[in-house]
Amino acid sequence: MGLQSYIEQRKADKSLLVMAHVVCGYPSFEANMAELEIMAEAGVDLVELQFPFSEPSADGPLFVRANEMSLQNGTTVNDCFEFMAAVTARFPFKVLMMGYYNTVFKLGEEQFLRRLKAAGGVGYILPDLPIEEAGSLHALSAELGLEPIILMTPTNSDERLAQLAAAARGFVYVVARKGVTGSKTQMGDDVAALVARCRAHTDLPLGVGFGISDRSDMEYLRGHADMAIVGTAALRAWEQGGAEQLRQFFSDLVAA
Amino acid sequence: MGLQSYIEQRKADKSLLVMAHVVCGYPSFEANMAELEIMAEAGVDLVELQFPFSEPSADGPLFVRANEMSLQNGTTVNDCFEFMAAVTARFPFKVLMMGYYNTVFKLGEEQFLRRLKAAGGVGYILPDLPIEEAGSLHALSAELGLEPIILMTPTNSDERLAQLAAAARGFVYVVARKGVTGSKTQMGDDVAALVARCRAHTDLPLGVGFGISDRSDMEYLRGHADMAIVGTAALRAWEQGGAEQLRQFFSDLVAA
Amino acid sequence: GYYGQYGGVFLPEILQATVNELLECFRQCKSDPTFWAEFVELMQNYSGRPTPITHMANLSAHLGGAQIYVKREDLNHTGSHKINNVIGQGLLCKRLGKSRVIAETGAGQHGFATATMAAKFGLDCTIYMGAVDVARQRPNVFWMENMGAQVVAVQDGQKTLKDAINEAMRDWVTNMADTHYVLGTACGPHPFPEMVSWFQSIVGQEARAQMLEQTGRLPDRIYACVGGGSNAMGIFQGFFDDDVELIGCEAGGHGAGSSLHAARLAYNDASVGIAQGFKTYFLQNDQGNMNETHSIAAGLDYIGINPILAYLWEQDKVRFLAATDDEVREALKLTMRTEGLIPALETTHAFAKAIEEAPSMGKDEIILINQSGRADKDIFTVAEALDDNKWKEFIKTKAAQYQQERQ
Amino acid sequence: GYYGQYGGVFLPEILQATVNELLECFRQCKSDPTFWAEFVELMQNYSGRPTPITHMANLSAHLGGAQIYVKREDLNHTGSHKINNVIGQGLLCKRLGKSRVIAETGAGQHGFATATMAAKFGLDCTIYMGAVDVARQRPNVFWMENMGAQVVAVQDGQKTLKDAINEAMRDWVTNMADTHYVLGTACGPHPFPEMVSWFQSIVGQEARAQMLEQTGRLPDRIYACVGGGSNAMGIFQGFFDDDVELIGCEAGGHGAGSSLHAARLAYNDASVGIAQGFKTYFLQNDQGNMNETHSIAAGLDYIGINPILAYLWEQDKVRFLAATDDEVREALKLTMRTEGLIPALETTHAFAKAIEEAPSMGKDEIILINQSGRADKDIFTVAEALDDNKWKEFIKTKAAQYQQERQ
Repeated sequence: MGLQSYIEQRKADKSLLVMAHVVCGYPSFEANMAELEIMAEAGVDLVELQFPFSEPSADGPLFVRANEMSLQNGTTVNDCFEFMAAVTARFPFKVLMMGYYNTVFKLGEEQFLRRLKAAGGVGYILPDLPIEEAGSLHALSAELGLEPIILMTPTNSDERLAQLAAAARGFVYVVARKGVTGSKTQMGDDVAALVARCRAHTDLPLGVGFGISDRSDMEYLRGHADMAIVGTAALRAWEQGGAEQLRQFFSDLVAA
Repeated sequence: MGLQSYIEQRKADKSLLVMAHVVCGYPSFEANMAELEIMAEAGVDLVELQFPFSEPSADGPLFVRANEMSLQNGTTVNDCFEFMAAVTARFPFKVLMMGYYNTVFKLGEEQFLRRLKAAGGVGYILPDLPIEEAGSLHALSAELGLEPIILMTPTNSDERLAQLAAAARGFVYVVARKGVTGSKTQMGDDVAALVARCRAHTDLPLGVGFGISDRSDMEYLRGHADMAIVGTAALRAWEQGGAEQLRQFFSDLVAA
Repeated sequence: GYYGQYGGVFLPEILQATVNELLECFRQCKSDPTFWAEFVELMQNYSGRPTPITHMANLSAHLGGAQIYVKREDLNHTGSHKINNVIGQGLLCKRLGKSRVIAETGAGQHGFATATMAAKFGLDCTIYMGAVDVARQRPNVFWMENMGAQVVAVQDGQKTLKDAINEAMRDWVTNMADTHYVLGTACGPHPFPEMVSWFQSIVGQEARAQMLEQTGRLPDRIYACVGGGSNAMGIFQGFFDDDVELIGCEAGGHGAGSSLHAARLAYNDASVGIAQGFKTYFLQNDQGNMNETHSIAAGLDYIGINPILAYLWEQDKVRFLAATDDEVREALKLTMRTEGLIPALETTHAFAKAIEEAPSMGKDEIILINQSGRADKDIFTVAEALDDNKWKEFIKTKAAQYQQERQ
Repeated sequence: GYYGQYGGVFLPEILQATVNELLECFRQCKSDPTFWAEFVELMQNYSGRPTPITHMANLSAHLGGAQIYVKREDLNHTGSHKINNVIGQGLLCKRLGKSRVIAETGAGQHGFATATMAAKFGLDCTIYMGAVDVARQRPNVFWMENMGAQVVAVQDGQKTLKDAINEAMRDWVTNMADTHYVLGTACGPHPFPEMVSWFQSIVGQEARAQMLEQTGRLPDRIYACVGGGSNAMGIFQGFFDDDVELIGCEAGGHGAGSSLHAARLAYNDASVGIAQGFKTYFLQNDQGNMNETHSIAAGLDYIGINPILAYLWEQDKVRFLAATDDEVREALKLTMRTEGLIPALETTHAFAKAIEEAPSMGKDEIILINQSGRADKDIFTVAEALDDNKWKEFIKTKAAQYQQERQ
């Protein structure tokens, strides 16, 4: 079953899905597994596993530090794939690889996709790979049944949104505002208008990310988007209060 | 009696006269007086009293420091003239003012000469006043019967020596070598040749200065020059061993 | 935006419109002769261009080989070739209608130049600089702040140049509406490598005409140091159609095999990758993560290289050498003593390789070195490189004096 | 050698032949057009002349009065106009057949320039510098030593500039046979005031032509700082026959009546005297001994003034003003922020007075300032003048680092 169908199926029971995020190897793979347990308990629908990279230029400070610490711990690409295999074997949610294109390029596109597939991943998010540069990777992905997640942003023209829509698979990652991950976004007419513009160009489910941090954000998105994408806020909860606070965070977030 | 006659008279009894040097107010006027006592005892024929100046650029390190300390002690031009009056009243040797032209200029040439004469001085040595700049001062001096002491040096051409000779009065100060006061001069053919060149241009007595420091220098000069000019070596003796060493210094120096 | 397989644009989608707008503006400027004329006039009146070419008669005689000439980018306002690019991008920023500039800086030369340009053009200015560099390059920070720039100390990663670039990118993806990113070297996403090279081409244009005028011929070899590659591209471009050997001089640090260097092409440690918005040779590990680099010259201490230079190297059109820290120290001392020039430590890499090769060349042959900058305002760097004890004593005395003032 | 009652030669007889030889050589050089041509060519190829004129559009708009232009002597090699004189005297030294040069220096700019010239001309070089200045100007000492000069710390007197001049004179009276004294400013015995002014006249020649070319007319007023007077004489000479008001800007230090200043003509504290080989206005007491002087800018902190300027002032042909230390601090900050220029503290005295007077002039009037030097290599001086705490913390950290290295 493809990602799009999976999302549509889950949407039958829930008004707003949740995609969560984990930086592989930070603070440790054991901790990652504990976090994912909590996410699974909370009914998270999709998880991005970020492969750490030395130059995470699209990330905000919390993730930058997480990437850095993970690499200092010695995390390798191989470790990340092995962890992904363990995760997909254990949990019901679907898993995406998230990271930077050099990780893919260095391994080789085909090798990367084969390993992703073997580890049970369903697709990937590469924020520094524009569609112009993604031709061969997307083609290979289609052959292997893996889905490139495309980002639509507030600065895109309609013409550009149409191009992005044509390349998008699974769902569209709607970037709620300018900037990097992790800062608070004021949910309001701007976000609604952006979602509406994206909707006009694609029938794929729309996930909204960047700055989703609490229940009120979720309530705002309900009805506008199909999925809320939660990253930094969850990591912050874990860093501040460990398993207990992360559990509380998700329980608050998904409470209907 | 003019300076030239005075020197010639003294030369009747001595093969080589001595001119000594004191920096007024260094280390104090009392000390100066004690030094002069010793010089008088030793039979010194002529004394330069240096009026301290802030920029003694023709002097070597020992005199530079002496000028500086004297000014720090608050020595004024007036103090120097008063001291000169006391000295000329007390001692048999003749006294010259030595210093830099700005002291003269600032007081006014005529005023300077009148005060010099009133203090019993017979002339002056101004090493930074070339004959080209000395016209009015020399003219006034002639009127007042004061004598400008002219320096002849190893770098002067014969033509220049002739010009210098024309301006010279009293005696000629022969600078034994290049440089500033205070370094040792190697007495030898160079000095003899220079004295001979000067002699060819003037009938005035010749005093040789710059680096005269011991009895062997005196012996060398005897027969070549009329007078030895002793400055730094005497001050060094005083600084090193006070009255006793200064007395010893002059006694060694003038021992026939 | 590709040169062979190198170059491209690898940026977050949010910047797509901004980069397109920049690209379009750059194309317009490039095809508008009044733009270049305005640029040249400003460089003349503000920065003292054309910079001269100086014959190193003493150094040449000392080495006994080729005649060495030096293109004097050190005489520019702010002390290096960086001003060429910065003034160019300032004019472009005006055309873009943006009121704020941001820039990354390593050694501080580019930040210094950008802060200067921002003051001159009346633009708001934020400079990103690794915290390690802020701590060791306080003099440049001092000047930048005094020219009204805000200097942000970046605490991520190695806390040096590449981290400053990442942080500048993060600012740009947030503030692109009113902000132009004045990238400092000929790296990063298209059109930066080409655009920075274009502004720097004024160096090569002048140099070619000056060599013909002064020596009646073209040089046999041209040496330029290569960090990102902007000064090398600047001078090389004047001679692409000529029979002139072009030599890029990288930072050899502690030497080949030491891992403490920043030589991407002269040594065998780099491989092709994608980072900081473009594809080129990077000093990276087998996981695609960037290595720590080292050079005596902060301005050469960079992981990547201009994609056009990578392509020219691949085609054997530019030869690459590396000068070690020790070779640089000796070359600097020799140049100061024989010619009264104080090349920046970056530049001195080019001097070091020219000094090495000149003796084996004929006396009728000609070498041209691009002196990309001067070191006289980087005294801490140079005094430390030369391990000058009197300098260290002076600093201790100053520190004691400042301590006492406070009490 | 007189200008009105000012000038002359007041030197020990031992130097008479040397000064005559110098005077003769200077006359020959002055009447030999190939000499000036060689000088100009060397200044072009080595030092980057002609230096440009930059319009201060922002500063002018900010002040709301006259249009301000700046002659950019700061862009010269070694960072100030000092190089003009030094290269000129280097050529003259070659003609004299001498193999060694000596010079005095206060702030270190002239010593730095002389050491540079000596390296370039292959001459032995000794620089005399007051011990106080050596201690506070270590950066310049570092560069001089690295260019092969011997720097002698003078322990006499105030241990500053005038004492360095005395000590240089003492060297000269000893070694005149093979040694030329490269006097740094347009002071001292004839022909130095005229000779230094002649070499510096290249500034005014260029500036006049450039103003006509850039603005179509001559400036209404020209401001130049005056220590000894060389940069002021340099630019003023281009405009003696024109209807242009010339303004010399002296070091006002703590202000009129404070005695902590170095204003010879703008305040009433100086009188005519003879020292350091010439007759001019000196800051001296009633005994004819020189006063201690003070300025935020070491290069203006001098007791005397160029005799030609004294004569021009007497004839009302040059107006004299003084800028206080505080005015200089504010002018420096304003200039850095509005124009991206970092004038030397000396130069900033001219900026301060131009900034003061520009608002009351018409928008169609033109001011020209001679920017005699740049401050970017004198960071200690500027950071201390601006009392920058981050700088002081940086120095303390550096000192601790150096201390640790030794252990």
